[in-house]
Amino acid sequence: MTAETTKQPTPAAPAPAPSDLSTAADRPDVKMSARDVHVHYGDTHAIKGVTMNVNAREVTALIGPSGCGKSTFLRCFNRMNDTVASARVDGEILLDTQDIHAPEIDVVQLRARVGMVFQKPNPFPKSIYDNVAYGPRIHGLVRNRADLDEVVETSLQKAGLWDEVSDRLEVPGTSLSGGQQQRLCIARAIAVNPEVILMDEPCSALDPIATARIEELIEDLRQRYAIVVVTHSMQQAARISQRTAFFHLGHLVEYGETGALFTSPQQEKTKDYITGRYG
Amino acid sequence: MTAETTKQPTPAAPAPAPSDLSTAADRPDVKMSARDVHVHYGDTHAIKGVTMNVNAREVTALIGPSGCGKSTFLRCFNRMNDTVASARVDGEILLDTQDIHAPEIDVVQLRARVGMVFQKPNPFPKSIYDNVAYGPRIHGLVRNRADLDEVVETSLQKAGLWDEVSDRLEVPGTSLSGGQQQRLCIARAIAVNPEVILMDEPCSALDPIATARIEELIEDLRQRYAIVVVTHSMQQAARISQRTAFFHLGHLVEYGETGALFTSPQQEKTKDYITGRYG
Amino acid sequence: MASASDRPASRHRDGGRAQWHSPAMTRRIRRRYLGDRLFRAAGLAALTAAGLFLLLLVGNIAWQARTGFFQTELRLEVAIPADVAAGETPGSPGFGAAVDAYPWRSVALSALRERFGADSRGDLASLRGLISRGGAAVALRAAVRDDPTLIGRRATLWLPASEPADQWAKDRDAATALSERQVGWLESFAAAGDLKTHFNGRFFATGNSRDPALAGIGGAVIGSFLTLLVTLAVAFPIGVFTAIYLEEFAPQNRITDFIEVNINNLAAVPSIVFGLLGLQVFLNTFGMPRSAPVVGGLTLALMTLPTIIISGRAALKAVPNSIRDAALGLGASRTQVVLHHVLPAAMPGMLTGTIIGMAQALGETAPLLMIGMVAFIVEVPASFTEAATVLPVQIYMWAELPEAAYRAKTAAGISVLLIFLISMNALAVYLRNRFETK
Amino acid sequence: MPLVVTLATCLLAGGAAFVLCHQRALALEAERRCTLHSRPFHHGMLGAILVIPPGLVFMLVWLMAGNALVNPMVLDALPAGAVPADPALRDLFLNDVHNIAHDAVASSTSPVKEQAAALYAELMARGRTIVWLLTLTCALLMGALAVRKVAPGWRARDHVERGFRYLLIGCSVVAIATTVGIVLSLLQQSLDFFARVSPIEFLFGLHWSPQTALRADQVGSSGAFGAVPLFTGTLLISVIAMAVAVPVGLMSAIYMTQYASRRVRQVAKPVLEILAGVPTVVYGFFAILVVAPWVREAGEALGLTVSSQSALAAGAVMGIMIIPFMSSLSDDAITAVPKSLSDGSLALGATKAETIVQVLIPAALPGIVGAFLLAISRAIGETMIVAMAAGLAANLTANPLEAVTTVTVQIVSLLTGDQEFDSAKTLSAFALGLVLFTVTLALNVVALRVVRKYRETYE
Amino acid sequence: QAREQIRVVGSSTVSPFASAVAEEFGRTSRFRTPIVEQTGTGGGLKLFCGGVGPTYPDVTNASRPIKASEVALCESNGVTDIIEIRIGSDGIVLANDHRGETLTLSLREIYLALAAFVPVDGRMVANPYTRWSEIRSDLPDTEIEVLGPPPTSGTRDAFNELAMGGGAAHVTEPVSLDLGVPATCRPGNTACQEARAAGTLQWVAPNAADDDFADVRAVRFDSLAAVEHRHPSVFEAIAHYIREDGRYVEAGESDNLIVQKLLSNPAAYGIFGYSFLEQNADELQAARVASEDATFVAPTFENIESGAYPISRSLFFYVKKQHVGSVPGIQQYMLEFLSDRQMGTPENFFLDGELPARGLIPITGAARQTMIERAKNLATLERKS
Ligand SMILES: Nc1ncnc2c1ncn2[C@@H]1O[C@H](COP(=O)(O)OP(=O)(O)OP(=O)(O)O)[C@@H](O)[C@H]1O
Ligand SMILES: Nc1ncnc2c1ncn2[C@@H]1O[C@H](COP(=O)(O)OP(=O)(O)OP(=O)(O)O)[C@@H](O)[C@H]1O
Ligand SMILES: [Mg+2]
Ligand SMILES: [Mg+2]
Ligand SMILES: O=P([O-])([O-])[O-]
Repeated sequence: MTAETTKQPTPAAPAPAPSDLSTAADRPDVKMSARDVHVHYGDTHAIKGVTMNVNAREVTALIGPSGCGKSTFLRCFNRMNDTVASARVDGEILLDTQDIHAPEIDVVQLRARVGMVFQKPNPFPKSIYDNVAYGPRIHGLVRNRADLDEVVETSLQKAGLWDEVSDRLEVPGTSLSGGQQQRLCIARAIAVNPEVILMDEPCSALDPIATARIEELIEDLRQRYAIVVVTHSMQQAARISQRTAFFHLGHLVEYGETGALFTSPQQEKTKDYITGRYG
Repeated sequence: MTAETTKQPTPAAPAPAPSDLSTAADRPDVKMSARDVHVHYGDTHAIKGVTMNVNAREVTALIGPSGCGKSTFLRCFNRMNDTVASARVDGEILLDTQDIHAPEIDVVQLRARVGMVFQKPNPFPKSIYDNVAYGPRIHGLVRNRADLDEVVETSLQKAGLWDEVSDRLEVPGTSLSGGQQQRLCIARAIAVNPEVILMDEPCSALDPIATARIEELIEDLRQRYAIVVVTHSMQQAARISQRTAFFHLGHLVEYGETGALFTSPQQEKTKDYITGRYG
Repeated sequence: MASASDRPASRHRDGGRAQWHSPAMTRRIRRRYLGDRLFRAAGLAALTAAGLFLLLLVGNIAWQARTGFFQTELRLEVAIPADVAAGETPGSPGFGAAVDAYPWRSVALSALRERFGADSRGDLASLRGLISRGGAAVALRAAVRDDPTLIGRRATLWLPASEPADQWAKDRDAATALSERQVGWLESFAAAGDLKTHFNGRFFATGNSRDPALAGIGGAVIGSFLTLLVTLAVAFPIGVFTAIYLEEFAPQNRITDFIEVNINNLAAVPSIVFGLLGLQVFLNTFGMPRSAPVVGGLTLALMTLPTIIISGRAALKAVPNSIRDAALGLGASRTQVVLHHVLPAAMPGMLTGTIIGMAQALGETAPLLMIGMVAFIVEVPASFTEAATVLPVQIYMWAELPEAAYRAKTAAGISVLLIFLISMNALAVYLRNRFETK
Repeated sequence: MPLVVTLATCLLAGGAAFVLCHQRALALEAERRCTLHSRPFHHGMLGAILVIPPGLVFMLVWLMAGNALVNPMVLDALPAGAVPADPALRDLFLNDVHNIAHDAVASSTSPVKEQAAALYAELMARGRTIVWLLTLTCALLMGALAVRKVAPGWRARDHVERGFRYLLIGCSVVAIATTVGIVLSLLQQSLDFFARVSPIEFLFGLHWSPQTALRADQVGSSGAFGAVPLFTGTLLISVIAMAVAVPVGLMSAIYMTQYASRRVRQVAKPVLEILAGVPTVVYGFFAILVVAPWVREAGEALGLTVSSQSALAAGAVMGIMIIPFMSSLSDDAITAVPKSLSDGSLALGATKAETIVQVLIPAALPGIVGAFLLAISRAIGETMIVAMAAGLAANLTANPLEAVTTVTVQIVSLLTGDQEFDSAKTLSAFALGLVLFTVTLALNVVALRVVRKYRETYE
Repeated sequence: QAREQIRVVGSSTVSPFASAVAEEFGRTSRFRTPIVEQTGTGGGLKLFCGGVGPTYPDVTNASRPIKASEVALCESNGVTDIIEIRIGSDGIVLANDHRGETLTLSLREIYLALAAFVPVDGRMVANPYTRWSEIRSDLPDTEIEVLGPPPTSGTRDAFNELAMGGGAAHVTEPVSLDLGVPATCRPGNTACQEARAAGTLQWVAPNAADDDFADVRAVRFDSLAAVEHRHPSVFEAIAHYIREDGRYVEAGESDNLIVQKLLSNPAAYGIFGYSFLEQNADELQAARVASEDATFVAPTFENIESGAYPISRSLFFYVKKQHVGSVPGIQQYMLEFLSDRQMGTPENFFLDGELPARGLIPITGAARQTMIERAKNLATLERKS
């Protein structure tokens, strides 16, 4: 099945534009790249031969109707699909120039390098401080308490939360508001100093004001990290991303510059979706 | 609080256009009408003084951001809010010319006259036949098995499901696909021969193809019933409805002809929402 | 973390990446994985320990029980005296009574004495130690009742062996209670083919007895059955109805809150307290008969009720609200919604809970001790008000008897009880799996 | 007229009422071509509901009071002097009369008794006939009423549903009645007890020796009712049990939820369930036969003196009993932690063990604490294991190798055997029961609070 | 609820005999099998004397004769006609697992080992002995641990009277009774409680009525036997008061339970009836006991029958005559109990009788005839003075 799909891209998913097919090694600003990735959940073929790059210092948005495989594809980048017993991932995914499925790659380290933020804010039931310090502690990134304090402070600053919580680092992370919790989760991901940040509908559980704050934050973070965002809101994708990938039924239908994709989609499917013909 | 809101419409919810305030009794094609309806869930004020009509042989769409009260308002029309212990409904709702909260109205009979279809298809764990036959049976609408067979068949036909299931009426309703299940639920509602059909996001759990089928069906059904549809998709509202009501934070912000509302919204809020500024 | 001078935090802030492949980091990773494996091993060890406990428990009991289901018999030529039921015509009630009343034990002893020609008092005592005198009497009585022509003739009959002889036949080294002479006699029986150990069917048919050869669990099984019948008849409808009321009808207020807390607490009240309740209410206040299955059943019903209610509520909760909404939306009344849709959907779950509750009741001992179900009862009970005992109590009573034979009987009784319980639990698990997946 | 006939009559009448009302409703519907407020079925049900319960009440009353009604009539009818004057002897006389009347073995027969038995049988028969007539009359009246009531506007459904709801409420009351019964029966006897022995002495006394003299001229033991040794004994055994059950149960739960493959779970879950289903009397047998000798031998091999009924043996076996309870509750607590939390930790690069120890367990802690409390309350209330494997001597000791006794053991030993209902000795069992009930109640209330709060955080 | 079965309660010593008889009775007669519950002699008599009627037991077993106080209790509840049947005798043995050491004890030593208060240096003090060897140097050097029956038991009463009382009577050293403070007092024994509260060094038996002690305080007696002579109730309060410091363990009514517990602990000794020794002869051994003359006698069938073994007592059961003729089969049950096939033929009772095989030392000869006559004539107990 996998082989077949690789050889003959189905009509619904025409090959992406040639520029996007060039590998990560060729171009310096490519941070991660997926080549002919297939994901199966048991008998469900959730991702069907997707090939695309993620550029450094850019926000890449994944859009598409519900169940099209956005989250599944996102979770390939930090091998979170390993935690699902029934999931099987085929194809190659490169971080810089290294295949993340290579045996010498340790998944624990990979996940430290490719951070993740989830749809529902999920702070640990610990203090704000411990939430942020959790990653550096388990990875042994700091020598002493002072260093740790510093890491926690910078991470919270980068996540734009420092001013709001600096005086109550010891309260439980769960006592913050939804938007604050989500920023805490971002700070937590930043604290281990990742190279890529994956975000799966980071705003869908938040109110409009909190959403706006996170969107601003994403814009800030883009300066340092490669960011991949799944969103169900086309408006949001248009607002925050430089590149957008449109998925449909597990296929990557279209991938390109965000502006171009929304104004002049190449594919009929994309167009129908953008104009609200379905979904 | 109720009194206050009634007297002074808050700025966010300016009074709807005068034409819509005329009562059901005045105009022959008004099927149901709500007058100054407030709904409280305990301390939450979910619907704040809404007045609007539902016309016969028309599809009325309720749109608005999540949590604005669309479902709550819809459920006022068949008193489904009675089943929520904490809910309190004030104001007047007329079916034809009769207040549905009047003591002589039996809620059981009201719900037979005002049918409902839910977001998630919810067939009973019984055979397809029994699903459709349930309503006629409990209301004693048929004398004998032959009559019942007929009712089931016509209802399934009207719901556009007959051709697909006529040869397997005894299989459980839950074994159908999502779209078929939803049509089964519609058939079930039709079987008791209602005058009004309420639908709460009837397509949101369905795939695009099933959605299209249901949308067609709604267009068909409009010939006989007054239909109220809640939807989160503006595109859908535009496609299927004759009139659209836009809700925001429990207020009815704007109500009017669908075409007009989408092309030239009267309210700033409506415009922002339609253009994807929030929600 | 290559060198000490290199401050990781500053590196961190500078935007420099951690050196994931430094030796220190590699070591650290290796240590972390080791910790992971150790933790996992500890979990596996705990689970294995639990499994081993079960194996040990069941294995040990099965081992103990292996002899409990068997009984040794000796073949003897018995001279049936002519004066049995003199003057009665066979088949008349008088004949039966006379046969019943005849001192068969001495007849059996005479037969032994004849075979080995022992005469001294000590010898006779030793001889008598070979057969179960009560068992022999029962066997002789039955033989003569079946075939009255035996009277006055000699008959060759299999008679149950005594408890030490039985032990000897089952395990020749373990039996220490026999004298050398007795062992010699037994060996001669065995050599002559007059000794056999066979499956003891009686064990499942009779009640308690002072004679291990006659003691059975039949009475206790029937007692348990009668008791559980009462429990089921009371607890199931009340439990189901209560669950329905609380889950589907009760308004959310103080009173229902109180009932709910109450039921949760009742589920954790020690069973012996229910025994105290039964003693005080059913026996002392209502004056119901002591040791009766009806009292035991009622007491256990009160104890099982919370289990059924709680599982019933869980089953009702598991019925999706969308079904209720659908029915309500069609104009069904609340009662109709519950009876037509919710209850049928919840029934498997409720049955599961009920079976588990019944299994609990079947294994319960302590409350029944309080209401006098620990008496020496020979007859198999025939009604709900007759004195009876139940399986676990019978096991408890046997467990405290000193004779070795009763130890095997205890284990055999436990095996029977466990088979009942495991099948009940298996049924519950099956029901749950069957309907949970839907 | 046997009661069975009356019952059948009653049920038949109910059925008939159902059919009649049902038919009438159908006819009405057909004739007026209108829909009734209620379905014919409801009209029928209402008929049945009106007819059947009164008959059942008559029969119940007869069952409970019939004998009491007939016996005096029998006695009055007999010639003066034939019946013993003493009420107790009269009971015995009646016992025989009943035996004769029921054709059971009677100890002795006499003409008077025969006569009384005949009279008794006749009166009982007459009484049953009267009950039958009453049931029938009532059924006819109510049935007629029900049929007459059938009309388009008659809200039969409302009435039927109200009846159903009363039935449900009645059933719920049983649960409360049980608690009230427990509290009242324990309280009444305990107050009696505390009138003889001061609660202070009972709760704080260090000496337990309840076997008092039965007669004035007997020398029993001193009758000391200081229950502290029982409390400490109970506590000691419970602590040992928890020391076995908590680590094994918790780690099993963690392994099953986090590491085990589906297949392992499929085997392990039923195994634990079987362990949970083994009756405690079996554990008791296991304890006295296997574990206690082991503990003793092991201790002696180490040069320790170990009592044959050591707290260690009883506690360890009780611990085994509690393992499945602990593990299934911990399992619930752990699975209630949303997957997003462990995902969050794993996504940061934590290993599984780190995630479990640092995120999962802290998050599930309230649930685990609740499980712990419930398990302790179970250990405290457990009876059979300790009744068989623990001692009877009330030693005040913390040494697990010595024999201690527990509250439940004492209740059993005080209430089996001698049954006199007015001595402090017997009453003390109820006082102990009250303590047991109170303590487990408190533990449960706290545990359920904790667990519920915990569930709310993740719902 | 009509009762068709005989209900038997009472002594655990007699219970095995009674249940064996009941079983055989049910099997061979047209009557239903009686139900036998063990409640101890005292407990049984208490239930038995509760009243007349179907709710009260018909028969109670006893391992000692009924006491005057119990007769009075019965009478006050309307149980006026009681038939006493003596069925034989039984020795009370002090036994342990055969892996442990055998004891040879005099009654005096039994008293010293088990009493709550013993005379030491002329004063009554709380029992100081913790090891057998402290009582007599050639006794085993193990802790005293004795499992015995509670006061509801007839075995306990008989043991108190024969062994404890008999032993105390042989204590020859002079003692005065005014020393010692009891640890606890029976509820209601005010003198005891006051003395304890005041901390005064008085000897107040926790179980005795106050008046008994009014004239013995501060008096010096030559021996405990002298106390017995002059103040029998005071003597009983001293001699029958068994220690409560944990060395004597009240192990419940079930003698089988005691046997079980002995088997798992060779250092412990148990007190129970001879039949239990007989039934477990392969695993238990009994202490040899001397009354006073230092000839230690083993509890064997012959020694108990002949009375050579000092701690033997008679076994009885009591029948409520008022129930005879109302509850079916009582008289037949009595006769079955005394029949040849249960008790054995007079020539060779041991061989033919079922009960002797179970360890009963049966009543024989004329005495048995008397009992059978009693059962036939339903002759009731003469009022004891
Ligand atoms: N753990 C799983 N096991 C089996 N199938 C899964 C699993 N997770 C996802 N799927 C299936 O894989 C497909 C893609 O799911 P995915 O969650 O990636 O979609 P999505 O685009 O993120 O949708 P959404 O917008 O709803 O989050 C779906 O058909 C889904 O049912
Ligand atoms: N049963 C209830 N109890 C308490 N509050 C409720 C309940 N149902 C709804 N609400 C509240 O009432 C408000 C309106 O809810 P409603 O479900 O009507 O919104 P909606 O517009 O249908 O949203 P959505 O698009 O998410 O379905 C919300 O604030 C919601 O939290
Ligand atoms: Mg997703
Ligand atoms: Mg909604
Ligand atoms: O009174 P007992 O015979 O049981 O000691």
